Amino acid sequence: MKLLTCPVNGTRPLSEFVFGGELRAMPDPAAVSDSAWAAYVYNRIGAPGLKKEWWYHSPSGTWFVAERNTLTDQVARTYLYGQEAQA
Amino acid sequence: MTFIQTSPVSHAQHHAHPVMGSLNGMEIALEFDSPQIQQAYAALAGIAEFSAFTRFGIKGAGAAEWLQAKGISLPSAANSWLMQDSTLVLRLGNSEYLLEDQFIAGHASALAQDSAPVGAKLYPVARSDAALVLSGQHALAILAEACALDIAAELAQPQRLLMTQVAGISVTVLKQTLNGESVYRLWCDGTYGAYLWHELSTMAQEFGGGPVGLSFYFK
Amino acid sequence: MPLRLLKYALSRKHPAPRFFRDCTEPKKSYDAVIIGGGGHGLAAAYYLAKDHGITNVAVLEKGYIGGGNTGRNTTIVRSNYLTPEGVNFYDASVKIYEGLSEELDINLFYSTRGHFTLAHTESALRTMRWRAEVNKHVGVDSYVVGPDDISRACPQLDISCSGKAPILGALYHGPGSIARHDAVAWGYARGADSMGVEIFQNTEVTGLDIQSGKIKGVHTSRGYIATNKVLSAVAGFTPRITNMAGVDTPIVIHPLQACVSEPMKPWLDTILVSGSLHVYVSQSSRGELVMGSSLDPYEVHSTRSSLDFVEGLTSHMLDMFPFLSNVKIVRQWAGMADMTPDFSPIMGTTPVEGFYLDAGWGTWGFKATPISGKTMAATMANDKAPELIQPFRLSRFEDYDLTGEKGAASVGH
Amino acid sequence: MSKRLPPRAGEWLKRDKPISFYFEGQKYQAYEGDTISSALWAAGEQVLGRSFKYHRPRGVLSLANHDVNVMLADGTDTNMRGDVLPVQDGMQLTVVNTDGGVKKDKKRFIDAISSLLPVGFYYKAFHTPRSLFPFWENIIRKSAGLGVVNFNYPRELKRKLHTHCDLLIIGAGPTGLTAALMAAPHGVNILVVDENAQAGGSLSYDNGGSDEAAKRLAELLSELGKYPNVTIRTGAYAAGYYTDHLIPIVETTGITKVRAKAVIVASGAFEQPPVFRNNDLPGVMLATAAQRLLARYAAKPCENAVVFAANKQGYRAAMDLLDAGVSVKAIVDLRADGEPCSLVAAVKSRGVNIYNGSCVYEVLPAANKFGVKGVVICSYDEASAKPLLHDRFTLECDGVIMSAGWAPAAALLYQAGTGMRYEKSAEQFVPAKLPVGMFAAGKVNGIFDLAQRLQDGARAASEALTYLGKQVPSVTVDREYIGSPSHPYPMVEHPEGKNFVDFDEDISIKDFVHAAQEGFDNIELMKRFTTVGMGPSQGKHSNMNAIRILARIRQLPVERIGTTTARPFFHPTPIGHLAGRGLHPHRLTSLHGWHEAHGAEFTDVGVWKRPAWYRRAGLEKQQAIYEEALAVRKAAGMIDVGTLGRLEVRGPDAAEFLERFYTGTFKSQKIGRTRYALLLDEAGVMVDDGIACRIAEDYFYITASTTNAAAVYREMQRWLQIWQLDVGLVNVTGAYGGINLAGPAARGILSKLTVRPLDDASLPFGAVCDTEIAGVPTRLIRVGFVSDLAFEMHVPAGSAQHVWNALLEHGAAEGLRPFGTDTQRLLRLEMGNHLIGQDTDGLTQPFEAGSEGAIQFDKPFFIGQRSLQIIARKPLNKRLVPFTLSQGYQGETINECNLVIGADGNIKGRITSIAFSPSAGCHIGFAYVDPANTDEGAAFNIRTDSGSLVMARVAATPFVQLQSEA
Repeated sequence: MKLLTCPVNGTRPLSEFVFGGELRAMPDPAAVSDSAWAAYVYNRIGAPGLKKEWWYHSPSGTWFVAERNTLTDQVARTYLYGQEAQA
Repeated sequence: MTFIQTSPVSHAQHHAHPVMGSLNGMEIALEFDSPQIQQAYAALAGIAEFSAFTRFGIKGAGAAEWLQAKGISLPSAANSWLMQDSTLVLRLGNSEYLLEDQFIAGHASALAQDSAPVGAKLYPVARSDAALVLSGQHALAILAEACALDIAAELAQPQRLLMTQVAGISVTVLKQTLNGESVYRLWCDGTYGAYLWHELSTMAQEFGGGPVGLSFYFK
Repeated sequence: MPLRLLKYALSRKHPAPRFFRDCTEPKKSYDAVIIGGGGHGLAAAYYLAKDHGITNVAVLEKGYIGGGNTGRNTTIVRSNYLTPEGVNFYDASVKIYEGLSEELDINLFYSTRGHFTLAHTESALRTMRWRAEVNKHVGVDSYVVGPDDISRACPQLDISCSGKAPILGALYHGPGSIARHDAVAWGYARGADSMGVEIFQNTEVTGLDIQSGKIKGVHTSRGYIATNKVLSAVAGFTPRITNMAGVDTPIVIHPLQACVSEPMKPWLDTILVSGSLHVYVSQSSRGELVMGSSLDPYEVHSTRSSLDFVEGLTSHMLDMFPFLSNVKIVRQWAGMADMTPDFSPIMGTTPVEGFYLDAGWGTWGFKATPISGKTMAATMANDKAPELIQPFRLSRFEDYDLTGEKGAASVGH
Repeated sequence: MSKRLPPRAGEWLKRDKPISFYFEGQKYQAYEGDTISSALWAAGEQVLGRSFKYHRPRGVLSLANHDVNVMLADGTDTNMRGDVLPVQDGMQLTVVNTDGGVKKDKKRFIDAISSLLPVGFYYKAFHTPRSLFPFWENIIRKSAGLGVVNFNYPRELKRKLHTHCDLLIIGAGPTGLTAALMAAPHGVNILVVDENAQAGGSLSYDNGGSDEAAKRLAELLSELGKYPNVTIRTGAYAAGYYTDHLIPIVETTGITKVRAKAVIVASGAFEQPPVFRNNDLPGVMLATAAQRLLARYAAKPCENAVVFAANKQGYRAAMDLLDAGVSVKAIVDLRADGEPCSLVAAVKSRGVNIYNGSCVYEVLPAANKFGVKGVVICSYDEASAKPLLHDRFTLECDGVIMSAGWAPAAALLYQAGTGMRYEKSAEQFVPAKLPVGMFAAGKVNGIFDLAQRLQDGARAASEALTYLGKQVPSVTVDREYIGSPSHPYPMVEHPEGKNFVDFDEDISIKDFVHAAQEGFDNIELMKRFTTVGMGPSQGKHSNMNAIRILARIRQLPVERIGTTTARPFFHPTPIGHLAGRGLHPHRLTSLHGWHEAHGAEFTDVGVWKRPAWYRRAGLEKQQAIYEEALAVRKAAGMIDVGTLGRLEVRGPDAAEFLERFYTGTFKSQKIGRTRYALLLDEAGVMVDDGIACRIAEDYFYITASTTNAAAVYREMQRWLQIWQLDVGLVNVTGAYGGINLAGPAARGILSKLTVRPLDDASLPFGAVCDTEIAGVPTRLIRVGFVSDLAFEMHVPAGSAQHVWNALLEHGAAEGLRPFGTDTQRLLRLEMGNHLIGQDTDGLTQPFEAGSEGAIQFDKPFFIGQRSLQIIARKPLNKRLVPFTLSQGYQGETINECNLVIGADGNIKGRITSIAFSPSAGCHIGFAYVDPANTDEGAAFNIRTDSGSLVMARVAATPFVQLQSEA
């Protein structure tokens, strides 16, 4: 099974994690148009490439961000949300 | 009115008809068999329940400071533990702590009886863990089936603890020397206790081991 | 034994001609270009020629025909969906399938075995009833049966599932079938080729030529091809193509895995699906058990296999069939499933004029092959999607008008 | 006649352990250490199986663990592999897939009519007329498959272990063992696995007329024995490669999932059969098979052999045959220039004729095709790959030993993503670009000379050690060939065919020609059309020849054809091994034991087991549920709600957090009061609901549904990270037990157990307080889900039993009884409360469910708000309403999910909940209906299972009279 590294708990098999989907910035609901909002809700960057994703380490209840290439399934780095700089 | 608490695991133990007794107000399995057999089980592959110990949980950015103010010394690194007096102090991740008195009342009981903690970024964590002990020469083999991690290597570093999955559920694991024997301590959510006990004791029996009562360790 | 076979076999020299030409030199332009030489793309080409007389068509396949999900699925064909839109659509597909071997003159081994969707919980059973009622309304043969009926049809099945997840009932779908997936692609390829369609294998699309919102042509590994109608029918590669077109979609790619056992004497005559245990299984005409499970839990654009998949699947297979302990798994593989938020396909026109989309098939594209080919051909010919696939239009998401298949969220194969 | 030789040095047999077994009803002698195949062969039995398609007799082909034509059954198990399984005393074996036994197989006629069944024939027949296909299919299905599955085969428990090592070496041949020996001194822990019963690989059989190999093996093993950090496991095959160096090792006892830091693949190569007519007859075998028979099992392949060679291996085998006393009639060498190595002189000196530039044109079968009578030899033109019949002659023999080349055992390398290239000088695919941490050495790397393989093992070891961060000198290997190990095209055409390429599937040369003619002329299409490589041996002996043939047909170099992708598994792997223990984790409340002891019927709710209802002597399920419900309406009932999600939200921003997370308002919520909490997703779909109790200014205690609790908590954690509010979240779901006490007598019963006043003034509906019940610290909540007079007690999990018992003790007299989730569904329905997940589905939004009341639009933000604003402007297409059937309705039962049908005959909605309410005295429920038709009293039609329409009317809720009004 694939390995993933939780910034707090270390490297673990994928079975310890829950995939949280792409990390996306929410547009300002007050400012955004209906169709732009619908696009935010439903559309995804489907094409393969390096993406920021939410992952959750279940045993410790830790959410973190993984930068993963969805084509090669290689993880470039992982860090806690908002601590990208320190990573 | 006084009352007796039930252990989260007891349901899975009834069929083995253990001698029950009360510790810290919880009914707990003291003996499953004759001392000789328990001894043999413990040496091969023993599984015991420690759920009756008193625990105190707290988390939040302010937890460390608050505990230290209460005179509790804390593990310096995340996911490690230490023993203060007769109390096991677990640091779960960065800012959550679990204190567990061993056999006799200690810091956990004291804090539990205290008035509810007050302070910034300070959140008490109610606990009702199922606490198990895995012992014997085959303990590692059992963990090798139930857990994907290289337990021996991960816990080679003394005072380290792991939050991982055992038999498919979230478990906190550490290695400890108890009465001169090195054993594995496991904590899981109480509602999974019966399940985990069943699976681990089944595996233990396959190695000629079996359930061991709390009194075996109460020395 | 049929005479034609005898004739064919006894003749000294091998009489059978090529199924389709080996095209390598594309023309400068075509009336239509279809990206993707899987079942869907080839069927679309076939019906473009057959139904609409559009034969100046190129099918571009980056690998070999039928090499994508057409050749990786577990070949189940059924129509007992949850929404009237879904049921109508897939039922139309089943109807074509039933006569397709004759129409394409190739034995697709279209084998109607009956399809059980097992329910292990009350809520699952409720969903089965829901589907049954909708199916009945639309006229599709599908109804809820009890454990006894299941045992009668499949006496080897442990109804208690080793006490782990007792079966309370099932949705039975008589028309549920399996077929030789490769043959579907080959048959459509031959049919399309015979009417003039040119099929280019090992031909990759590298870009789309779009000018002022209109498709003008495609850039390929064999050069530029001018055209003003392009269909993308590439399942797991859809996001790469829609990216070239600048068309946003909700599609996310998850691998879907399957595996096959060694051949044994046929004993499993029905198709079984268990949502709770994430198992679907049937026995092929070679005697192999063909097994699949639920999607991999995260996005990957590759067809790598994983061990945990086959561990989970086999463990649940044993719950259902405890006697299989020493039956062996020979091979496992994976496909890339293009998933949508409402578990329904995306078909029809797009914001780019002349660029048509046949995607979002997730785990069930094979059973829709004939009807998606037919309706997408019509869409291309008329630049308008037929009523049957209107519910699957891309704009439904912007309109918050999703198709309700997700109501029955569970393994849907 | 026995082919067993006197004891030989290094043999695997335990001569002191004779055993006997039965094969097709006849008794045979063998020794421990024999495989089934070797035992039979040694006993003079040549027909060990029948082929899958044509039912041709088959014997020993490779003895390299992929002779799948020898499949046996022992009455319990089936598809047992004769060449792999050790023979055991008393075994009763029969051959699978025969009709009348392996000798008298009635299906052998198929071989005679095989020309009627050319490749792909089944695509061309049986489908017209459509009506007849089921008839043909039935016949085809009967002939499909190999063994018959035993439906009584026991479910075996095979333990699956995880293990970790620095260096995993796959293959304990000279290369792998040398690699291990080189790495051993560097303090890394090393695991060497080999699928054979003993270590050694070719060193254990490939003697070539000298004892050098045996000596070398003894040295290597004794040296390695000195290193405790080296483990060698035999009878253990690497089943596949998975991401991040996860490699399952399969043994009879179970699977070990090895996670390795570095991997050396030294898995060797599969010898490939040259292709000529009748190359499948019993007695025709690969050179290495003959050598294995001789060295490991002390059995002669035959008495009089003809060796058909195109490489050095044939000559080495010839030497071993001669040493064993087998007479070698001739060596037929496909190569015009013959073999360059010195063995030529050696064999000549022992009187063996060598025919260079010649081929075995065909093998002449003995009676019944049970063996070899002789061979027809003739010249062969390598350039055109044509036999030249002008000089053909016949030679009598009873065995043909063939050796023309190899295919790398590279399955794991492919699975790991290795790029392969075609090494012309070796006529073999070899690794070009290896993944990080993977290394290949030996035959799989295209290196065949023993000395060079040892070097290559050392080279791989030094590269692996370097990768592992050790300082070691680099090793170079001279890769040169005295004559290529593989022949580029060892095929001999024959007008009568039967020159087999794939022995699993009975595919011969002409089948490939035909497939190509029909357009299936790339390797993947050809594989699918001809099914080459799809049999149980997965092409181990056939894929390479298939590629060579296709290359020749298309007149392309082999590398342009490429290879098919190798998928797991390396060998067919048992379901029981893969399944292992099959764990089903589940959660139980602390009251579970009591429920069990008191007749609870359990139901799975998410990962929980909950009582659905309690059995009562003489009561049917429905009746029991009614009684439980009536108890709640007339007296009191209680249900274990310990499975409810319990989440604590604490801190200065707690209220702010909840207002963003849920749809309602919480800032204005008073301490000691509860509010309904509805959660949407970003699309506005209803996800979950519960109640929020305000315990303190900065402390909320939230309940979530049993099935969604974990997910809700996860989402709270995620949004908290994004919003960065001053809040702490604690999931206390498992920490607390929960009991809901409901009904008119509830207050009376409870007041016996607490000093806390419970009257409406001191504890009004919707109030929450912390108090003591039966001495247990309790969070007490006045809720109204199943009754407007109900108390929910949340207590430490371990204390729940005590409170439960106390309630029963003090409530029995009042008629208190426990109820389960089925009853709870009826009760909440009577109260007019809909249930997310039952009355809503994966796409339902609040306007459809009639939950607008729970939504506070005039907030700056909440999850799903923006989507709801869009949805609000769109016409509604269905709406959930409470309804009743006419009083005393006696008609056909109406089930949940029966459809609501409009006047136009279209579907307007469906029944989501329905039940007969003994308290209301009529059928009540929820249904989705036409939004234009939702006023109280409005009628709509429900279609029953049988199709008839039943009228229902929109009703007001609650369906039952409230206690407060009673």
